Amino acid sequence: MGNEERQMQFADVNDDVVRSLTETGRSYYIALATAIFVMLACFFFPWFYQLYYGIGAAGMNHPTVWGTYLASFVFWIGLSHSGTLLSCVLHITNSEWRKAMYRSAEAMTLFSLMVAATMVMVHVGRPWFIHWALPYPNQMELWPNFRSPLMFDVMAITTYVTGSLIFIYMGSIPDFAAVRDRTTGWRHHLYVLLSLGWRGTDTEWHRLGWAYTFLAVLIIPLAVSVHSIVSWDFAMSLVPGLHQTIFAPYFVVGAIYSGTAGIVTVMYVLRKYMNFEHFITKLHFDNLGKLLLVLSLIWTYINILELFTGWFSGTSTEYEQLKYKLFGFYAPLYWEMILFCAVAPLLLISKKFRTSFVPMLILSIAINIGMYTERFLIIGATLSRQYLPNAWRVYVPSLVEISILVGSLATFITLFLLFVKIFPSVSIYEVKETMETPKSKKGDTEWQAAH
Amino acid sequence: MASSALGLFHDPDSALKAAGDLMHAGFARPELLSPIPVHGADEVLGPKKSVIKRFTFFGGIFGALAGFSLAAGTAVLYLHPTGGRPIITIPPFLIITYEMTILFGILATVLGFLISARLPAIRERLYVPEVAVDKFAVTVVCDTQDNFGRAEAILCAAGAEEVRNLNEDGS
Amino acid sequence: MSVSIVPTLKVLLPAARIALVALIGLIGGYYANAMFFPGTSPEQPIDFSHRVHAGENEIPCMYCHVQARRSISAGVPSVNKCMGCHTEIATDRPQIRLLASYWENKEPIPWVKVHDLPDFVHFTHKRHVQADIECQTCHGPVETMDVVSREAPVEMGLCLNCHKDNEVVHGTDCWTCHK
Amino acid sequence: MNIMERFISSWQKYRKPGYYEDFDYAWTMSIDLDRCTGCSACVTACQAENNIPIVGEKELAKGREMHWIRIERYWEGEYPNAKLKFIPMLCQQCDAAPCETVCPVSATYHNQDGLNTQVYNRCIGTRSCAVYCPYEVRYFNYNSHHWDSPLDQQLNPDVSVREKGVMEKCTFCIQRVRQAKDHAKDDGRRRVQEGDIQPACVQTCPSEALVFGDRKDSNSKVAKSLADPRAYHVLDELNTLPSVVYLKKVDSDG
Amino acid sequence: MGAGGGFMLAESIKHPVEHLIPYAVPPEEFSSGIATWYNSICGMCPAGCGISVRTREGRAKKIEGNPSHPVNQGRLCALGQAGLQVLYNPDRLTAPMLQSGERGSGEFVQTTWNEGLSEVASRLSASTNNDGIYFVSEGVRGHLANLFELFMNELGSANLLHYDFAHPHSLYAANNHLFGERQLPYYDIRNSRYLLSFGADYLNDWLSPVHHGLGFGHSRQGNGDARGRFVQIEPRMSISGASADEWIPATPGSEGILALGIAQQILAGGNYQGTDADDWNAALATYSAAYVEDKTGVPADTVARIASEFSHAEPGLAIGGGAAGNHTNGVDTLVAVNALNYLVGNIGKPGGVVFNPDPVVGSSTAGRQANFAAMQDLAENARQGAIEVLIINNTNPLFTLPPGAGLKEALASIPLVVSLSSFMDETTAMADIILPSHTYLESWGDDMPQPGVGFSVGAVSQPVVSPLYNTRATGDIILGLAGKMGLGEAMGWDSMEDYIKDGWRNVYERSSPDAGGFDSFWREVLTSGAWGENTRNSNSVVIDKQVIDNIAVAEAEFSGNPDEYPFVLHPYLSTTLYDGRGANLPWMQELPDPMTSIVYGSWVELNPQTANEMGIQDGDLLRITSEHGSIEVPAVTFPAIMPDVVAMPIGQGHEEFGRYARNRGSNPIQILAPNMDAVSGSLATSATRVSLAQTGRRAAPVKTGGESRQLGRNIVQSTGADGDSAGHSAKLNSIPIVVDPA
Repeated sequence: MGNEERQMQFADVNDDVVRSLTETGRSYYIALATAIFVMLACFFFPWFYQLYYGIGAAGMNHPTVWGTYLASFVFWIGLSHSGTLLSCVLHITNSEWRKAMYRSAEAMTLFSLMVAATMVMVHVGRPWFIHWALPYPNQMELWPNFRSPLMFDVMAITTYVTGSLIFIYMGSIPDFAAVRDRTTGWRHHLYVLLSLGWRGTDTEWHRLGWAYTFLAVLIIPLAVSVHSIVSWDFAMSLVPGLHQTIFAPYFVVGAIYSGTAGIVTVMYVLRKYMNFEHFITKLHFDNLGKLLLVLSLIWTYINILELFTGWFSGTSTEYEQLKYKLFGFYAPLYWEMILFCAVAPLLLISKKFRTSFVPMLILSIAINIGMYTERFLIIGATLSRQYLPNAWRVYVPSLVEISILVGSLATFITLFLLFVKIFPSVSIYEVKETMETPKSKKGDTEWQAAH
Repeated sequence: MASSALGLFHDPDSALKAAGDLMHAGFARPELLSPIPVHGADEVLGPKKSVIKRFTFFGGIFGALAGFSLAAGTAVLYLHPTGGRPIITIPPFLIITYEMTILFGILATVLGFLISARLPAIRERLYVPEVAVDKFAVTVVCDTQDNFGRAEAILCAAGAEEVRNLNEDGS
Repeated sequence: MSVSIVPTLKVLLPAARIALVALIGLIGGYYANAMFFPGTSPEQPIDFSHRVHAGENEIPCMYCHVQARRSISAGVPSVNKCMGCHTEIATDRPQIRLLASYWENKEPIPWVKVHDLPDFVHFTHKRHVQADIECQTCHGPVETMDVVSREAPVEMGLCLNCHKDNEVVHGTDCWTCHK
Repeated sequence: MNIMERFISSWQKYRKPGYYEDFDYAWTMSIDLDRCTGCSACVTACQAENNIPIVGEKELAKGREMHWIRIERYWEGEYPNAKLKFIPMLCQQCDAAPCETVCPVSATYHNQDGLNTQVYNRCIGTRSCAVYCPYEVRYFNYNSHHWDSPLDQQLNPDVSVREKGVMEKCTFCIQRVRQAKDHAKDDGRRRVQEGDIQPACVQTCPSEALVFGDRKDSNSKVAKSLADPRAYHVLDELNTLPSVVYLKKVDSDG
Repeated sequence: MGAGGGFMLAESIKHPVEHLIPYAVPPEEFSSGIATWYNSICGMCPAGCGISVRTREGRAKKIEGNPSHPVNQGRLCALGQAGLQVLYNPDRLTAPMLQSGERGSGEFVQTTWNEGLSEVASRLSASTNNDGIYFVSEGVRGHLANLFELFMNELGSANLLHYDFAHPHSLYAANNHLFGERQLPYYDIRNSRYLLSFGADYLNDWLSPVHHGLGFGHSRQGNGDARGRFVQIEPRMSISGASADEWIPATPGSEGILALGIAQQILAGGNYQGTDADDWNAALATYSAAYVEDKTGVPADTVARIASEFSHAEPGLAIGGGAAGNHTNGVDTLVAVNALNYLVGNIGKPGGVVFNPDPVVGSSTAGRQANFAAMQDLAENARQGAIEVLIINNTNPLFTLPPGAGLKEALASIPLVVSLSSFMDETTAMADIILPSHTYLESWGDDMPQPGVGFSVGAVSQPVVSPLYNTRATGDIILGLAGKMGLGEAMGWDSMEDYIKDGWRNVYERSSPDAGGFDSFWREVLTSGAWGENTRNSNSVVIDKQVIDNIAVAEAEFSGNPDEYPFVLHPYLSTTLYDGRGANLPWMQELPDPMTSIVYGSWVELNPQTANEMGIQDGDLLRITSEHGSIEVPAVTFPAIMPDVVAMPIGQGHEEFGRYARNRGSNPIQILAPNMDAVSGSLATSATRVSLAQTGRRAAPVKTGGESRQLGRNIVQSTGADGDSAGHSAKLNSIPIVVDPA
């Protein structure tokens, strides 16, 4: 913990965090400006063009009607996992090392979910009618079709966003209170509202503890269900290569995998640019590294299973699908994915690697590139090889799609940059918990024997 | 109006001790303000029953009912036979039910938390900013001046660094 | 040191007020528009009065809208239909002169559509007339109007309710009305 | 009737799969591959009847054809024993249609004609149905198509012109079905008879390979061809229960 | 502020104002919202199918076959359906025009009909020698043909030509030669049990494809267990070849030899007991199976097998045409094919060759059909300066004639070229005066389908919509010219309608006149769209000796020596564009070619082996060179074509002809050698040798189809001839297993 140089005091934690909120360097503003600009130029501009022209602006074609938009959707949903999920698991198993990082991890969940939601808007053909997918009484007396996996998605993701938002907020209330006392002007007013008048009485702590635990318990199965449902969007179809029972676990593992990698990236950035060296330490990277290793192994295992079942089925459809994946048009992407997500993570076996920051950063980014490729392949490589050979056609993303992909990343970064200036991106009180609490000066505690 | 004594402590243990002594001295239940959850507060100040789990539970139940009736009800309101499936198709509707259960579970939990923790604070309450940093405070309501004296004595005995006499509005 | 959220709320009050006013304005304006330009009773090239024809003179609808009974569209009477009567009747009135001028140059009259359904709707007058649905059910009391205006909101809800009340066979099947 | 009654009645009526048997009609098309010459007359007939857009070379190069019925061709063997086999592929109007279940807004569902409806103005364009359809017969409007004037004067007023972002597919010429029912009503008949309805493709097929009718009517042509030993469904193993039945090509050389 | 916002929002989502515009005076039988059907005749190809057109609110919406027309019996091909896009084509000529700039510069100024007609009339009457007036029309029949005859007679010119690229001259010649028939017989595919087709793509473009399609379907599955067998003999598999039970590649130009070989086998098998058997034996002695195998590359035993199958089929029918007829020995070939019919004795029998009666109305135009020789003469005369006025009606020789004919240059020396076309095609672009004619959907006309269906058939076409533009019906233009030139007394009808009605009075006379009088008869004809009297004449023929003795098939000659030009070019009429007249119809451009699934643009087909040896991939841009020029076309490997043959569709490669056709693909006719059939003088389109060369560039044609193999997925299932195999597969739920993962 934070005992590299001199013994950290409670006050230091407040100081550091509040500083991270109030004192803003030029570099931050430059970063924010760039992010916003890229977001506008690469996300909203192409999107509006697409709204005007139609989905034809993207590269999709007749058999391959889904493309990078859906891939990005799955990717962002995936990234959202293991933010909140991890945080919950670790909270319940109350592992100390979570406490310094979970806040930003949860933020990652929240924002990647938001980006995922926008990807849906980008994906559908007539986003101006998207509200028809919500159950509300209307003069047409029509309701959404709750048999549809897409509707599962709508429900699950709404719940998930709500849940994550509430979870991260509940966890921050005491910190808001701490920040409230130190700030002035609009910030003060903001935090007064956010902290709801938190005082830190024993009752409040007690209630918060309970509520927080319940939320954690509720959110774990939710997170698992969300990505299972996302996988069903594909697995419920008849498409060879998608119609597989392994898909739900495959997606969930993949999601946690890419999410954890994402956390590593975020951790590195926070540590480097928000000066959280005291809080985010080698220990965190070590643990996350171990987690990544395990996940990568499970992921690889499922991949192999998929190939094997495909090969063993022997039906033309599965067989061609398999051949196409391994040696077809998209084969380079496939092998790139294998390299990034199955081979490279084996480096994590060495503790030295796990505890050295830059290599971890590179690996984590590589893993997420690999995982995006996986999502792209799941759509591109399967839809272009379905039942009727006469309808086979390969799909190549268009510039608009690529630009929107970049833009969505910028959107995510923008949101995150705004977040670190509003939310205490490290949990003040939980960090304090991890530090040793002050001892009584007299040191006599016989009074407890009295009771 | 009732004033309160507030003692600032350096460490949770002495704060707890003070709280315990105050209760023994027959004061009303003191409040313990701390930057971190203090373990063992229950033993000293008496156990608290949390109502939140009931909120969560009934919220979940309600969500489940709402979820299923939403799916099944709307399916019946406007008949759209799809894929040869029954109109009321149990497996997919169970998924909707599941999600709604969790959604309402969460919402109810939040509600329960706010109610049971008496948040958000509408009226002013006793508070000192130090407790958000590194001090542990024990407050106790003491209506008369000599009560305050007794409280102050107990608090100091327990090792309070500082004892203040505050009104409810924090002045 | 204050923990109550009330003061802050007080601070935010003006902002909230502005937002509220803006919102009300937005909604109000939205509906005000319909008040000023309803578009339900558009300007017609000739101010033809259904009140005079269908109301006072009690000319049956089908006399002019001949096809309502046998076609999808009720059909607007051709100019020579009008001239059928107005070669004798009220030839001196200005509007009738206007009509006559159309007739002389053999021009059609560009009537403006009042009850206009979207293109994806298949509505057939034939079936509804033959089912003895009063014209007024959808068109409102036309025989009382000098200028025809759209009374009933011709929306999906209207069709559906009527279909349900009369228990039309497959009346709620999308492909009964949508093409 | 009140909600509860409707709830119970519709639950009972649609409880078990296979309730399509109780529907009014079960429109069926039988395609005799031994007659089909691949002349593609059906394709153009469909394009003319259903306002299928002129996509243009650039879009076609991107692989965005819109023909609701297409002639698939499959080569067998090598020169000099090469054989070419044609098969017209159109929406199979499946009874257990995968595309129906996935639509989040019920824009596609199964109606009382046993048809797989596609309600264009309800579609929001998630394109999931196209993914779920194993026959690849759902076509998406990647942009709003336009007809160089005066080509637009040919558009069929009984079929709506689809805008960008909408999925479309073969409807078994629902406008003709609708009209036939209309005439039947005029003649005071309750049901449409065999031969009243011919979708554009069936109507024009020169070699009479395509036959259309109601398989509930046991002595209709399609009912007979369903009983034909040559009858089969494409991708039968997927158990989508198509309403289009193919009659096997007769390979006289084994 | 907010109010304003809301106001604008509401304003912006308003429904646009729409108008209801009634007629001033509604036409009879018009009522909005109710479809009206008009019966007429399809003008897209010479087959002359009957159509009925669906109209709503005065616009043509859909063309369907006319059920009461004996040729197509309610069915229609893709091209016929696309007739609507001829009517509503955005590139139509909308008014008479005069050349303003250089000829061929494409600069025209609009003019009035009066001016245009009087200009042409004056030039016509000013012509010094009457034979200097040439009239080249598309192949027309019925009264329009008569009107042309009449008109040219009045002008005193004999130079009336009906020019159609696809007109089967050699088939006419062959029938004339063997049977002494001046018109085509009716080939009764419907009732034949064994169809032997020598290069005739009867399901796609040969004579009357829709009628053949009907026959095909019926013969296949129509009559119980007896399933007709179809054998196709051609160097490149056509649609008919694909539908046939057996496809036999034979060396290009050797089809006739094969036919005689089969005939010889029939005789040798003693399956012919005619009195003139000996003559035949003598004539066919040389065509032994071995000889035939050597010449055609068809195994001797195959020849023998086909011979016996054919002669034992009850009845068998042999047809020939297409590529087989388009060789230098075309007529010989088709005579040989006819001989087969004679030998199996199906002449005049159902399922065989039935001779047609003379057309009911209008004389046979057989004598007027312009073959390649005639067009060459025309060009020659033009160069001589012997042509003063050239009137061209709706035909496009500049596109369908090989440059060898030299017509383009020749036009330069014709003082006045008048075009009556509805479109700015290559030929019309060279005209001085354009008098645009109605499309067939706007004009009156009638037709006697050639070939008939064995009995007298007449059909009438009527306008289904009021004319879109300031154009006139061809007949009215001619009548107008006649009027201007004061030929009134001879051609005094004031419209084509009257003229046709006049003519049909004769038909009325010969068909038992009923009480209603002519008008009711006329109304009946108009409503039914066709008229016929079912009197098949089952006449048989006797072929006199020296015809039999002279039966022989010469070796086909090709331009270009095999070493320099290793491949025989096999141009075929495109399935979608016919001879190029479909190229300006977007529907036809977008209709995937059934064999290759290619849309828009043209391609060259070659055998996969050949492609392998030459290292050619699909989509490589090839340069095809003949002695007479070269074109660049993308390559497409085609499994069913002979290794030394390359095939290419005709129809693309227009320089004019509207936005959809212009500058798209290339035209194989441009590199054809001006070879002719010795007897009939028709162009031997398949008699050109070419060489292929890689350009190193790629231009993959746009295809709608992907992988073209089934990969063992049992999508197109087939069963044995007995039909018992596999049982009711619809109940099988079988999972296809990989047979060849290749």
